[in-house]
Amino acid sequence: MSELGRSEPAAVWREYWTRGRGSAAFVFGLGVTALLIAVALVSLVWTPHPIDAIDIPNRMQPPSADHWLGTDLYGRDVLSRLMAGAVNSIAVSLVAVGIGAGLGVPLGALAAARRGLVEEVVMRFNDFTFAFPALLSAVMITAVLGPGAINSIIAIGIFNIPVFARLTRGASLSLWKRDFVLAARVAGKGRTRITVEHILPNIASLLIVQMTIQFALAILAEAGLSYLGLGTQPPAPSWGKMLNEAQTLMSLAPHLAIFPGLAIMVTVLGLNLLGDGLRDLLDPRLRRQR
Amino acid sequence: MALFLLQRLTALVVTLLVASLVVFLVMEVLPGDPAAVMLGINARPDTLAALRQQMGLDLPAAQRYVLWLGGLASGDLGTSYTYGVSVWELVRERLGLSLPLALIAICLSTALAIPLGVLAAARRGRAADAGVMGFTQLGIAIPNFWFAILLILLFGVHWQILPAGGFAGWEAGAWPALKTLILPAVALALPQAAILARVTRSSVLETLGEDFVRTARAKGLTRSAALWRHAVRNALIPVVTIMGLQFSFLLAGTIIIENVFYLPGLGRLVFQAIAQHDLIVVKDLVMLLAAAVVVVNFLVDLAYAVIDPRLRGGRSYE
Amino acid sequence: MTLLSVTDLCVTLDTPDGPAPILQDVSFELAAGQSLGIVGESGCGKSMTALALMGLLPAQARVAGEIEFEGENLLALPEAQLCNIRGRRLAMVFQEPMTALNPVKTIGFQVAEGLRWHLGLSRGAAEARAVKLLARVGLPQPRFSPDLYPHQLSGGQRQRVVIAMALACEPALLIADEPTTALDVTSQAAILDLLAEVTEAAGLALLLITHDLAVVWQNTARMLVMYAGRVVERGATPAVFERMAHPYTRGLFAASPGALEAALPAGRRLATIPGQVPDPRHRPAGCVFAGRCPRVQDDCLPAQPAERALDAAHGVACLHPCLEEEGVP
Amino acid sequence: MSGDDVLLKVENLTLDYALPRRRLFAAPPRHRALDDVSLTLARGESLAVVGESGSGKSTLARTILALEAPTAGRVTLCGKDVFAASPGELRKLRRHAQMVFQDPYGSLDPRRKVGWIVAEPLDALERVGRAEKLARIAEVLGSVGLKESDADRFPHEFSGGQRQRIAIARALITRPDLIVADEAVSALDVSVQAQVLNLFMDLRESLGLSYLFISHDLAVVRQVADRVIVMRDGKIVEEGETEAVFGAPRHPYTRALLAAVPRIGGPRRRAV
Repeated sequence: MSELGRSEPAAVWREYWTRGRGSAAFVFGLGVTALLIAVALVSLVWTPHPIDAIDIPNRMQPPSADHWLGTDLYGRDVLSRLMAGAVNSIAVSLVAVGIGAGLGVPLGALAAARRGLVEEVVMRFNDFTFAFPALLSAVMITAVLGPGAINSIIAIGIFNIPVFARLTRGASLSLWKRDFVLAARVAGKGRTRITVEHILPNIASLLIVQMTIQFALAILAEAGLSYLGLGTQPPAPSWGKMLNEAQTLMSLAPHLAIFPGLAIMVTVLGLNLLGDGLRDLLDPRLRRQR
Repeated sequence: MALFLLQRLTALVVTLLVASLVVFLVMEVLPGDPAAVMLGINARPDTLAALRQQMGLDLPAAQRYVLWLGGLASGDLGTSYTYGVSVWELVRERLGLSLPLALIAICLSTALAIPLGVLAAARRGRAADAGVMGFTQLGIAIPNFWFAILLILLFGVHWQILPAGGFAGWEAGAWPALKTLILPAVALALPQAAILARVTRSSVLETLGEDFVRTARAKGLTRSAALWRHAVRNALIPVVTIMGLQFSFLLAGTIIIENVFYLPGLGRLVFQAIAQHDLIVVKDLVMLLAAAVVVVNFLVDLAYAVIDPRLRGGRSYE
Repeated sequence: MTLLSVTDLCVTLDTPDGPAPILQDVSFELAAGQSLGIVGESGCGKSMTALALMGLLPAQARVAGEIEFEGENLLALPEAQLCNIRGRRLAMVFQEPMTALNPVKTIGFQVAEGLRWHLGLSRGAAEARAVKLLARVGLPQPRFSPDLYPHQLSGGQRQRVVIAMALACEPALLIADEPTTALDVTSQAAILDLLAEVTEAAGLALLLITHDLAVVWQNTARMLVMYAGRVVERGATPAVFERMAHPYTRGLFAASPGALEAALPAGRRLATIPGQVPDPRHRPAGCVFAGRCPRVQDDCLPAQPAERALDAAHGVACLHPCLEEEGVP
Repeated sequence: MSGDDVLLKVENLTLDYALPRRRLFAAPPRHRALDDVSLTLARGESLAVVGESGSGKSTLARTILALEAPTAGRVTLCGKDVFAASPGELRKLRRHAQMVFQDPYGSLDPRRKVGWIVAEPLDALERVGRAEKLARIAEVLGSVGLKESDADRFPHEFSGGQRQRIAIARALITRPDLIVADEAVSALDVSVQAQVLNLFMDLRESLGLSYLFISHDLAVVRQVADRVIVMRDGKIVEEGETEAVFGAPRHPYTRALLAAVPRIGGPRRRAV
């Protein structure tokens, strides 16, 4: 019998926690993600230095006791700007993934439940949206509306829709073939009710895992867009923009190019490890073995 | 097979048409007056009127769309407002850089990823597997433009063994030109290779668990013979899918990487066109890049049929 | 002449919840050209026995004991030599013909592969032999071209391809693990006919693993009954069916609707074995069947009963075996 | 048989599936899964449909329960035409006919507790108060030999045979007249299979149920069915009282089918 034989939810969560603690990658991922969120929240009320405090005499300083990560071209504190940049990354990515999942999951579930023409239309729409990587739609949107954080949210969000639609449809289709769904139809339940009561709960863990991975990808995409100047606009701090500014000063102040990149990498690494860990943890094949 | 081809081709054409319609609507109808966008708010009325006429904005939208489509089909992409030359001319010139760059990057990432992925699967749970997986985690997490900056810092600024940016041009000879493409190609290829290696590993692992691999082992094939002769080809099916999807990321990547290295390619052209509000160029390029993605995914569909006989149709006794 | 001799074979599977003994002290012999059936319900260890013989156990399995095949202890052989024996002297037919064949290779290639691998035949020579082998198993040219892919064949036809692959290098022993379970009843009969015919004609020993008592009755000269990882009864097939000395054998027989000649009279029920097969990780100390046995007595509980001979061709691991005249419960 | 005694009547049921196109300008080929199938099932009767894979027997079961729409023909349950019924009427009809599936692992939602699973038809088809619902759950769990407390456990905590009992309990909760059992015991081991078959027989006696057994296993069918229908390629090839069909099969296919079943005590293939 499964080690999760006890049915109380609390026991199930305790079990997850015990197993999750055993995986170094999962713990690291969870830790980094928690840290990122904490830093972002703290930066809303406090940063070591005001993020926009220009201090020309002290510009391009290497890391010191006063400025832990040094100062930029205008003498602004790099650490403070990194902290504030986390807010920007999280906000853009969160909304973009929200758009992707919010539209993609219902579309995918609908395609799987209805089949036929509806499915055909949804999947064609998907194929077509895939032809526009976030950067390309961002290029289009920026060309017309001008650059800005909102545009990067829209561009990344649009590209996330087919990702979630595909995943949801694929996973739902295999569930629709299962006998317990047939049993629900014999019981007289309609397609919508079956989707809500059987399909979505059974793919929830899959979706959660995908969300963490897409969240990581969105952070990368946002950084890329703001690096190109198509995303978040100065003076608002963003990791991608900081790298852009650092590039021209590469030989003078290499530390400016190191820290924002490290911040992006560690964040994405943490989110990916968290996703992998969750996948192992929530995998029904592992959970239901008897 | 012919029917399969025809179905795919129809889907391809429909997708391209829809894509062109969306690009057209976003670029020409949404902004209201594209000419005003291009010239900015301080434009003089007569310049505006001249541009409107040059862009054909006095015609109804439907007619402009049809004209544009016809132009795309016949290779007449219009004239760039800022460069004053035909867009097709610009594209051809820049393709000479972007296409080799993309091809080198794809070859590099495939050559790196598939052997690594298979190796990791074959040595599952051992040091080689852990090493490959660690490398891929880093490769996925590293932003490609930052990786490019680091490459420049090391190879271009610190050791000064490779150029830090710019393109020598093919007329300078193959080697000098290639030399300028090495760092950009590596920067493009590495994150792709990381993803591809992971997909290869999990696909091979899944195939290794299949009954027919056990059958091959029961025939007396060694573990590695069963792996290479039976598992790898079957495992390539999802790998090819991901390679197709990656192509769109690769295009996006070239836009960034060409900017990091100041390479005069298509990506940089798009970027510059935005900065100069040259909507004609932006519209055509976005369409071309989207079409490239669609066509590559069409080719991936065809590749399936080569790998998997079940998709080829043909007689069946069932 | 003894072809295969298995002595005290134990297989333990490492699971996240600790080791699970799958096979315990399994011993049997098989002479060249003879047939042996292994029968039991799911989880009794019969498939694991087959995989242990082939050396294809999952990585989490630990093996002990001895498997002597043509004078060599397979468990002591290095992997390279095992590969030499596998497919050449020792071949196997699997349960699922739908998945046992590689979907992206032609059936001709798959049949020829063993020939090229073991016998070093050229591609042309191997494929010519493959065509003959396909015809031998009832898939003649030109209707069944070697260029067909598995998905173009029905389940029964695919199982014929698997049999042709197994026969390719003229092995000495063929292991068939539930070869007909996934097939329709008419294909099942045809495949069993084919297996009996080709093995007898080639003087090939057959180890037939099945859950179906009737299949064992039809197709094997000797048989083992396995329960919870142990052999509980063995002997010449007619002798075992005549007496059914182990209460489990008898219970299994009584519960099979196929054992009844006609429908039960109204109000009568099929005989059942109460309870379930114990979890391998929590098997009782004494007789593994004691918990479900109608004849259990106090002396069954302390230790697993040793096997004892009832006569020259019949053995049972039970302290209180059923007598022939007792009749089916 | 008078009209009141007829629980289920299937008339000239035909169902075609469209296959993928082979050529562009030809109509897509069609596969006739059911070909002019007619049968009647009396109240309290147990009827078996046997056949090999591809015979259309499972499609027949699904069509009778309105899970598939037929190309032609009629299904009348309790005197009402299933395919002419409004959604509301169909819901009422569903109470009278429930189904048990083959795979005891796949037919129960792994994320729901047994009580929820068993009560699912009740939730969808009837309005009952919480107290009555709990009472009904306890009642059906009891009648299949499970405990009332099992309602608070998850399916993965049960063995294959027990899961099949849960599936039967779910089918019983709307107090149906007809149970359609699609290969309901073929995934089970012999000893467990006998337990579940006995349960089917017990329930028929205590609740007066009618059964439509879909099965490939002739030996099982012989023990549970009053009448047998033999199907092949979507058509009925033989129909009759069970003992008559088994004792003296008329159609050559039925004879071939019966001859192919291995029998203990029958002819043997290998002597060594």
